Amino acid sequence: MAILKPILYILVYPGLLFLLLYSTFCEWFDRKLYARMQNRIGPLHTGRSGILQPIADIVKLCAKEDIVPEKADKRMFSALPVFALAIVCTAALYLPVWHYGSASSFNSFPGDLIVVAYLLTLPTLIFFLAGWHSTNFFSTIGGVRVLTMLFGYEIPLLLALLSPAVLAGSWRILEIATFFQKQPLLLLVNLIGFFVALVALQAKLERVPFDIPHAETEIVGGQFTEYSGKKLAFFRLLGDIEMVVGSGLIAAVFLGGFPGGLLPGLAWFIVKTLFVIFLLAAMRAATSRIRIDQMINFSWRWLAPLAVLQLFIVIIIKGMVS
Amino acid sequence: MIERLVHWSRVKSPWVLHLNTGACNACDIEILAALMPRFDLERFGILLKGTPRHADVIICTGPITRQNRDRVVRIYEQVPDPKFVVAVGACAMSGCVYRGAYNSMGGIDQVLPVNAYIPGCPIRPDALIDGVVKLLNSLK
Amino acid sequence: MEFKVSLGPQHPALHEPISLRMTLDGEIIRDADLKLGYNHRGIEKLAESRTFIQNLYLTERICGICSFSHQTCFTQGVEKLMELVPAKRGLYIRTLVCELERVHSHLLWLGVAGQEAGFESFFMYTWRDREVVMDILDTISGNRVHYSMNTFGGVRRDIDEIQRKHILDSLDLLRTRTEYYLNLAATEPTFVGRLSGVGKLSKEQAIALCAVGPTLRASGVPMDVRKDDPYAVYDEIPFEVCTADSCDVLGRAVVRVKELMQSYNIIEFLLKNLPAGPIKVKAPRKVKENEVFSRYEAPRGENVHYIKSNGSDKPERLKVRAPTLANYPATIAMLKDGFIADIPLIFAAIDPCICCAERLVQLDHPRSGESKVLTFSQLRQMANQRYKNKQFKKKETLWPF
Amino acid sequence: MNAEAIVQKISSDIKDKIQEVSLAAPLRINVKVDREKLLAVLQYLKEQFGFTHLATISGVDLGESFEVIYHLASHLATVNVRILTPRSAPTIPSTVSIIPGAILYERELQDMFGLVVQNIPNPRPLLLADDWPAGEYPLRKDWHFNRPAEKIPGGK
Repeated sequence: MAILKPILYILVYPGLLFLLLYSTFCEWFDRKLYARMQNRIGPLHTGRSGILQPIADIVKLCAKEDIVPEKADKRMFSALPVFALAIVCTAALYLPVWHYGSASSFNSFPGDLIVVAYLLTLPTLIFFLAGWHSTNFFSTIGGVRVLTMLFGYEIPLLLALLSPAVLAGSWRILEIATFFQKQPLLLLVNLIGFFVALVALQAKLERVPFDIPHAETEIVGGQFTEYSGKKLAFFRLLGDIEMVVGSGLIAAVFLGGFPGGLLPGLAWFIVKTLFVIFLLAAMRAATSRIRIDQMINFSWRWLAPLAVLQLFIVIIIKGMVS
Repeated sequence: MIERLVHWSRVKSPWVLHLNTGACNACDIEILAALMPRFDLERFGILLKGTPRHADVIICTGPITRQNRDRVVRIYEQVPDPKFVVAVGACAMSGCVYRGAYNSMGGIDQVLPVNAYIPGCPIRPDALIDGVVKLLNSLK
Repeated sequence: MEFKVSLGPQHPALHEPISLRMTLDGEIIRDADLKLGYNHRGIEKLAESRTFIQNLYLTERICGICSFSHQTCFTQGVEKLMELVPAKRGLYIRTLVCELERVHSHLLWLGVAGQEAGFESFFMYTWRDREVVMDILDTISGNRVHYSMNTFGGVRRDIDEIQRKHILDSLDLLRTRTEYYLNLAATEPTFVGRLSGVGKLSKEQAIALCAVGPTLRASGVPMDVRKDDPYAVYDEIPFEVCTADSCDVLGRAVVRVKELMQSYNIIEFLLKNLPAGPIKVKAPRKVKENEVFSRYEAPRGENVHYIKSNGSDKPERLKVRAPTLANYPATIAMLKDGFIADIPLIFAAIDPCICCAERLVQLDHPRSGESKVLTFSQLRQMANQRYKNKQFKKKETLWPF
Repeated sequence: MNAEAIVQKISSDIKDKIQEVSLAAPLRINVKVDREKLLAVLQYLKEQFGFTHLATISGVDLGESFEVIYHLASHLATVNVRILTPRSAPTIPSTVSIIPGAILYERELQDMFGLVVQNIPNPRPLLLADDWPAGEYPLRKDWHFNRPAEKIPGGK
């Protein structure tokens, strides 16, 4: 029984199976919202109102021919997508998706917030490597842009995640969520941090207005230009799962986690992540792509100072509360 | 079972690469117009992709010019299997008014194997949608 | 460091096969040369084996954006060869379609210019409003792009009262939208800043290199075939030739927006003064031996057809010169010793229609050096990089309206 | 100054350089010159009347010889300056020194008619495909295109 639970955790919920299905659902939700905001309809004829569209995309890509360019580093080229996917799936295991209080869960430990943030940084590096090892000019440019952007959004994101942790006095996602569950009013303190984290997450997911690394009209497919077939499917899936994990992390830290048992916890998880994704889609629809220098400017001129300000507020309030 | 799943996915998610092989620009503009909110090709899961590596369907416009011939073949080879070629517009089908001109090779089918022909000079965006959907249905 | 730059030919940002190759000295373009031909189909040879009526539809398909320009240019030439006086109402409708085409082409250009300057929403908006013009053309002619309205001696389709009203109503919408774009652009200092001072072409250069259309008019030369050599009914219509003195990309944008406004006025005038009567007169099949040199002001500039007939029903020689070809030498002059960062905007500013010129652009350098391949949009992006440090002050870069 | 006045002035000023001048149609002036005197006439037209805009250069295959027509335009009128060049020695002088914008049209003539433009700054081919056979000029009347047999895919 003791061994069954981790296996269940890894394979079914919140591990592979759940992540795969839920992330494709999230992609559909995002695409549909985006299209509606642009006065379009979006995917319509695949399953009920196109709900199966992302699955169809991925299955199709998996069934396609897999081309490795002659000049590319073949082993790295093939291994990178798998690594990246494994990393984000691992990050998902640390989300407190169905319970808290009982601290005996195998995958929760003090400091897991840092680990999740770290694991979410790794795909960025892998994107860079993927671009670099494709030896295609577009890919290289895309890879370099990925790294440049990383310097912009990573620090503000960490700073923003820091403030609720300081308020709750713990580096453990589970404890942070429990803390805010008990004092929901304190969530309002973190509003600025929530905003900063949202924008930084958008940049991490490389979506408009931060889709600079794979801007289609500029550098064709960016770091993915040479990828096709299964590997491209892996990268697409990776993007979706990263979106789910990222929004789940934000929901857990800023929106008070997912209380209850198995089913209520799941319901809360879905509602809260979809809310975050809705905000992300709205941001995507309302803006146009900015240039890479503007992005760096913006994140250092606005995001980072705002995150620091948030931290000050949190420290002052913590002094008042305690 | 898996075969059916794969088949279904192919029908539902065609990604498109647009290739001008010497057209008069009218078809190209109309293809762009088909992506605009008014016609919205994404309803059928169709996305316009920039790189041949991501594409399933190549949309060719125009009679193939002598200079363009080798390049078209090269791009065709870059697309991973399975791939489909759609000849868009009268020129791509047969050469249209340029039939017999010394620098055009006739239709796309002289160079590439073509899966579907969409008539019109130029095609209307609605005809493009109709043609692609028909191509997908014929795969069933 | 010398390196080679290649643009296209298949690229998501471009919908035409264009490959621009040149060797650069660092950031500066040292030399550029043209090799055209990827879109060359051999229309001039083909025309010699077709009858005049068949050629009517062949010339229309020289270009998909300014199809009516080529067809009208050819029709007018052949009408002169036939010594035919076209029907008055037919000429009015012909002029109307000319101006509608100019509107749709300029709106398309505005969108593309916005895209090149990194103003994507502008692109989407103008293209959406372009659909209004496309609808008008659709109702008049039954087709969205190749209208086939012309025939020798007039036009093929009449306009009824309902269509007239529909066009006038749509015109109001287009006017307000165009004014809205003006405001949008005026309040966006980076957009104006990106355009002004780029792609300088002095008045002397423009004249010497035989530039045409908005490219020439933006250098302060008021040359417009509609005024200089009036065809159709342009001698009866009050309108102004729009010029600008800034000699740069901003000037070209200004000229085009002003021309949009003029076109709306012309369309209104035409519809309000539409004469009654037949829309065409009967034309003979054969043409006497003669020759004619026909000029037409297309949206991109002066369009030229030279037609020589030999007494049969086929032309002896048809020479077509599309405006884009005439603007290439000027473009090279604008590019030379300029920064590669400015290439996309300069190129977009002449409103290149590659298929119109039947050719592809390839600029390259004889010397081999370290080579590096960039695409059109990478250049655009480099342009963005270059301009990021420039501080645009609102007062210095006022939109000239 | 109207077109008739221009014709008058041309015929009185440079009588020795031209063969013929006439007003073919309203605003269309025809000037016929020897090919040796072409540059002098163009220079004269440019300086005297401001005909700086070269609309295009048309080549016509007349059988024995080629006719090359320089279409000059200004707001006054359009002048078609025409020269003849024999088929056996098809050379024409380059006008780039007077009208820099003529370069593309002259290269086009080289491609299409096989005319040799003397002193052209850049004689590289302009229009035809890279694999175009040398010595074939598509717009000559004796050149015929033999269309290769078309494949009919999947058909009879």
